[in-house]
Amino acid sequence: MSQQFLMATLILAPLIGFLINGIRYKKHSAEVAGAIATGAATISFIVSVLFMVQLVGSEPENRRIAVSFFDWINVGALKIPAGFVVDQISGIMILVVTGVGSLIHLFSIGYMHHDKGVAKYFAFLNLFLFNMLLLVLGDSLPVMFVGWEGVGLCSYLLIGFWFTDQAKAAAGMKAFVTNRIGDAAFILGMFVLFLTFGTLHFHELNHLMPASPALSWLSPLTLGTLLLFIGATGKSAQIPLYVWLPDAMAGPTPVSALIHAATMVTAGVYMIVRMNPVFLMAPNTMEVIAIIGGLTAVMAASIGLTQWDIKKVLAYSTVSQLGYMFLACGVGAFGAALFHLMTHAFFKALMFLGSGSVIHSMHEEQDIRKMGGLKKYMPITHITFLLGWLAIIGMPPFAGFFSKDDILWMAFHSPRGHILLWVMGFAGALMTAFYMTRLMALTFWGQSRVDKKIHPHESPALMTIPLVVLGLLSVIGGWIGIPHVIGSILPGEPSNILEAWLEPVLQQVPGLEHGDPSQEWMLMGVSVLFAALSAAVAYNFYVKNPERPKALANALGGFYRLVADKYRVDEGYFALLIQPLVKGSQGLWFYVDVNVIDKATFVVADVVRGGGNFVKTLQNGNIQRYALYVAMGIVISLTYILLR
Amino acid sequence: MGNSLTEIIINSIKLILVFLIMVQAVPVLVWLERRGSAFIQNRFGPNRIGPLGLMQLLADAVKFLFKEEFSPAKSVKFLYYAAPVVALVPATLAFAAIPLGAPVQWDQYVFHLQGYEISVGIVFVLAVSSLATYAILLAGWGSGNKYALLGALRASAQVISYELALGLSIVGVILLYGTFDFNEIIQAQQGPLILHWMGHEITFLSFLPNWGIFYQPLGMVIFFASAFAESNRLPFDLAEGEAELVAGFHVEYGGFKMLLFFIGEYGHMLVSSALIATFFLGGYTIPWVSMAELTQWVGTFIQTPNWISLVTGLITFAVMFAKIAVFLWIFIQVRWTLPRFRYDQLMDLGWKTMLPWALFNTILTATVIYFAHLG
Amino acid sequence: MITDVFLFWFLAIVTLAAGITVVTVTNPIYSALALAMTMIGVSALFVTLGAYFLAGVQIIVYAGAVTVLFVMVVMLFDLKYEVVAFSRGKVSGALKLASGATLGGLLIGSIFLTVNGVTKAVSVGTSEKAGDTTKELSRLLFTKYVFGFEALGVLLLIIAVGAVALARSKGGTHAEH
Amino acid sequence: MPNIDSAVSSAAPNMVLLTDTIPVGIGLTHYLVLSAILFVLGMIGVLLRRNAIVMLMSIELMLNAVNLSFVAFSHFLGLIDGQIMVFFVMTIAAAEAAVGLAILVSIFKRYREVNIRFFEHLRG
Repeated sequence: MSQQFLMATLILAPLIGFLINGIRYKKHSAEVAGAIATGAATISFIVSVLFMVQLVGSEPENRRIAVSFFDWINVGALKIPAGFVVDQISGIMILVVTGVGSLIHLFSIGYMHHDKGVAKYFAFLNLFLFNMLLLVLGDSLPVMFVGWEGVGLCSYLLIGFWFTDQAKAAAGMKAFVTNRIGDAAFILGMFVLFLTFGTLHFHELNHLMPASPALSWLSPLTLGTLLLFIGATGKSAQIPLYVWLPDAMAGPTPVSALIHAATMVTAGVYMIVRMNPVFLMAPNTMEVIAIIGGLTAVMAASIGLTQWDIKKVLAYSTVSQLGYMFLACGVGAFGAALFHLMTHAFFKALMFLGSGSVIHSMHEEQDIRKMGGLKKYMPITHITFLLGWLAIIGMPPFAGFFSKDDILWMAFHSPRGHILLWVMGFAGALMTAFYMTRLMALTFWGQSRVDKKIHPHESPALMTIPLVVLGLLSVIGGWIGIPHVIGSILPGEPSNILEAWLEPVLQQVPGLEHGDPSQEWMLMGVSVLFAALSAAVAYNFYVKNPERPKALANALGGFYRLVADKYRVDEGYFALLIQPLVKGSQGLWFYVDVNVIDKATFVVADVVRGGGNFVKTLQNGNIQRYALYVAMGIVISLTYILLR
Repeated sequence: MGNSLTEIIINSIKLILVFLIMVQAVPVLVWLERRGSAFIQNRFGPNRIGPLGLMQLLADAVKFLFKEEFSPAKSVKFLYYAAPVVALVPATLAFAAIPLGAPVQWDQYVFHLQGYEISVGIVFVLAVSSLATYAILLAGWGSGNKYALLGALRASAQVISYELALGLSIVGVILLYGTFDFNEIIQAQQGPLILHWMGHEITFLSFLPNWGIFYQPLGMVIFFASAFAESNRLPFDLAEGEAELVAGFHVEYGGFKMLLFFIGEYGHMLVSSALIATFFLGGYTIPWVSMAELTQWVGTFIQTPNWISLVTGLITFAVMFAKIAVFLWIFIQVRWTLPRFRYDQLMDLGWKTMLPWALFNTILTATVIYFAHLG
Repeated sequence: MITDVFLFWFLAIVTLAAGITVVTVTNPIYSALALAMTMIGVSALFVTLGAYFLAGVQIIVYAGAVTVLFVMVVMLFDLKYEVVAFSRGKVSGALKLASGATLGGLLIGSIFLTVNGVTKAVSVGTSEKAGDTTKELSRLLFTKYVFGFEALGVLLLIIAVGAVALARSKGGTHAEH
Repeated sequence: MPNIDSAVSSAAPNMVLLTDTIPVGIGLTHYLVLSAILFVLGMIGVLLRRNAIVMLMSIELMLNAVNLSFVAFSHFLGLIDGQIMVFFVMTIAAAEAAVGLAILVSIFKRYREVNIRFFEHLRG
């Protein structure tokens, strides 16, 4: 099979699924639609596995399969082929996207079983998968941007999937608009880069980089990368554009798992990793990225401490985990960022699906205060959720541990890093451990606060199978990236497979020397220890004596309420940006539009209508009159011909 | 028309003769019909006047001629009187175009035993007989009577519908013989039946005459059936459903005008039978006897070639009429054995059964001919 | 020789008379019958031009089918003599007549201006054996003009369906329930 | 176009026949003028008659005139193509009559009249 064919299958399979389901979305039942959609996703997954096998089979330096179908844009200097590339980075990404995607499709069959527009739902899911693959595989910024916009659209459609509910529709709108802001910046970034380097092709860009970093803030490189990063903040929910993600939980839970935890929101991170040489050459941008990422990690985690909606908690934890990834990118630990992206995709998808299963069994109840003691009702969900929990709070040897500690170590150790960054990450880790434990405790442990009318039950196999698979992944997923210090003492000395794998495509931060193991051991020990401690504290708080949190909240008083209100960021945005806009537009409407533009159009309309009225008299419905016109026309033309 | 005066005269005489043949056939047919129906129904029928009641026809003619001449008060006179004449025309014209015997060679002249030879005879006959509708419509409208009008509309609709099946069923024959000319068709049907397939000759059937019916059985059936409908005979005589429409379009007609309608109807029967004989039964040819043999056999009695060919022509003429008579009798027999259709049944039969089968026959014939000539 | 000249003039006069009747008679029945007469006259003219097959088809199609349809429709509608058979309006009527007359004059004038050139250019007649023209006709129809032929077939199908859909019977033996 | 050539070539020996069937007296002109007059008649009918059925008949008249001129040309130019055109025209005419009458029938069901004036109500 030719690479072209494989690539076409990989990309088009979801699109075809989308078309089939989309065209007949009124007819298909949940089973049929789900079977079609899941089949399409699975086909893509199989193909991506084939690609990975090929890559593994070939030598490290030419692990790169580039396929170009046709010239998409060809204007002057701008030549954009519709080209797609599978290399070490996008290879991992397509595995994650299609693999987790397939599992979530499978889960959705059970979850969306009773919904009216289930086929429409699956059609959107497939469309999202298609766009995501475009984004991941695109070998140039514009191609990636197509997917970038596409996933934005799908997330809008899926957040507002139950659009009859005003709030949910509004949430979708919010997500879309916020993304648009980022996208505008993204486009500008593309312009800058094109002006500077005359190409938007990743491969060429990465090789066009100057030898020495551009230190000035105004250098086109810095500007372009900054703009791209703003785009990333939009898509990946970083400060200041993170506000849409918590609301995005209005969508169906599998959607939150797929789009708003595993794949789409990581697009920004992926973009930065994919362009790591470019970003490396813009230290200022890196700095900004690192700081923003750190801040986001801390802030989101702190908000997560106070939320009562199970999905909101997960959403904020997602934001903060993304913050980790950006932090990693910022300190030049691109490998760590990608690593964490992958592991996070596993355990966060797992936890979202778990929460979905919980919500499903609780009949759409999302408030963790009304849960508790679900352990005995839904054992499988509980076990898998437990695994995810262990992974996210970074307990060895679970997946989260390796990736997170890799990030923290790099934040501390990398020349681009700083002790403060490490502190942020550390604080974030502590809070993560706390609120995750809190979530576990309130949801599964302790005595049941479940409403008497509701009888929780374990979800069907269709939903638990993905949970189990993801649980397994979030245990072993991290073992491909075991750091040397640990690997050296483990039996068989497992090396860092991921590092070796990514080595050819990732550039080292200049001046990164080998850190000494003792330091690394120490940091690792500290973070794990304190995470465990805060987890224990949380357990104590919410299981042993549940009145303490309230006491603490009262003690904190205003600060607590501030955090609980998510720092009132939305309100601030509303007051500072949206209100002035609305007012200004209203002014324009009342004074400019009504008085000037409408008048003008009315005048034009009157002129046209007058003319029409005049011409109308000719068309009076009298057929014989028409015939007369024809005859006279013939007569006249004939006379002309004869007398000419 | 002709080049020399004699020819012109002879041809004009031929025309008159053909017309007379048709007109004179009618009383015979009437008599035949009445006697035949009587025997079928186990009666005697007209047997008073003359031997076997043969003179009955004269009496009928006289009665028809001397009946009172009247026209309904509400009728449109012109149309009312025009209709019977128009009814007579198509049958006559069509009948005149059909060859009734082998051409006669008299000195340097060649006389075909038909009113006038037309190279596109089939088209001509179809065209002329399609005019028969007007007679019905004129009669129905002209007599200013709602029964008559209804009958006329039904009859004309029926005729139009069945013309399709009729024409299509002939298409097979036209494909087979590749001509519109009756004489050529008849010539092609001489000799024993030898089928051609991919260039091979299949001779095990050659004890049969080389007639069209063996090539076009389905076509013949359809043609025969729709011929009944064309000439408004039972089981297709809805136009004159006595039960619901008294007598259909000629309810207001009597006397001689009625007779003209009769002549038209029987003329149609004649034409249909002659066409069937021509298309499917080898026309005026004698089975198992070729023209050459016939002339030779005649030559054993007579010497002068003119007379030989004349006698041959007359013999073939007799043969042709024998064939026609068979079908005429079938017409009569059917009329007195089968009941009448209901109108929707009639239309369904015409459009949903006969038309598709005729189409199928056409396509089948085309393919078979294609393969037959492959070799 | 003489017979043909006579034939032409006779047919021409009959056809024209019938045509005029079609346009002028106030009773639609009569105009329909006159139309049939015109058709027959035209087909006879075809015969004088050696287009035997077309003549036959002309009668079958026009006189046998189309005009019969007209007559039947008129009878079904049972239209009596009309009060306003012609469109009123002095000016428009005059204009219409005038335009018609001028058009006729122009046509005839152009014919007289141009026809000689035509005949002088190619003055060969078709072969007179009608069978030949018929065979020739069919050959052309299925080789050079086959596309148009097929297109017409499709058109006829559409027309049939459309006509049935337009005037489908409401009630009666063939009503759809 | 082998057909045309064969037609012309086969026509050449038939000159005699041509001359004695269509004498010098009657030429193309006669037929064309006849068809022109018929055409104008039909046109006047379409323009002046109120009865839609009669208008349709007049259209048929015009078409016949055209057919006549076609056949005349094909005869005098020795080209069969004209007759093909007549074929097509006939088909179109039949179709047109069928549809026109169908429309008339539905109109008549509505207004119990076929006066062309009633078609002006069919706006929109």
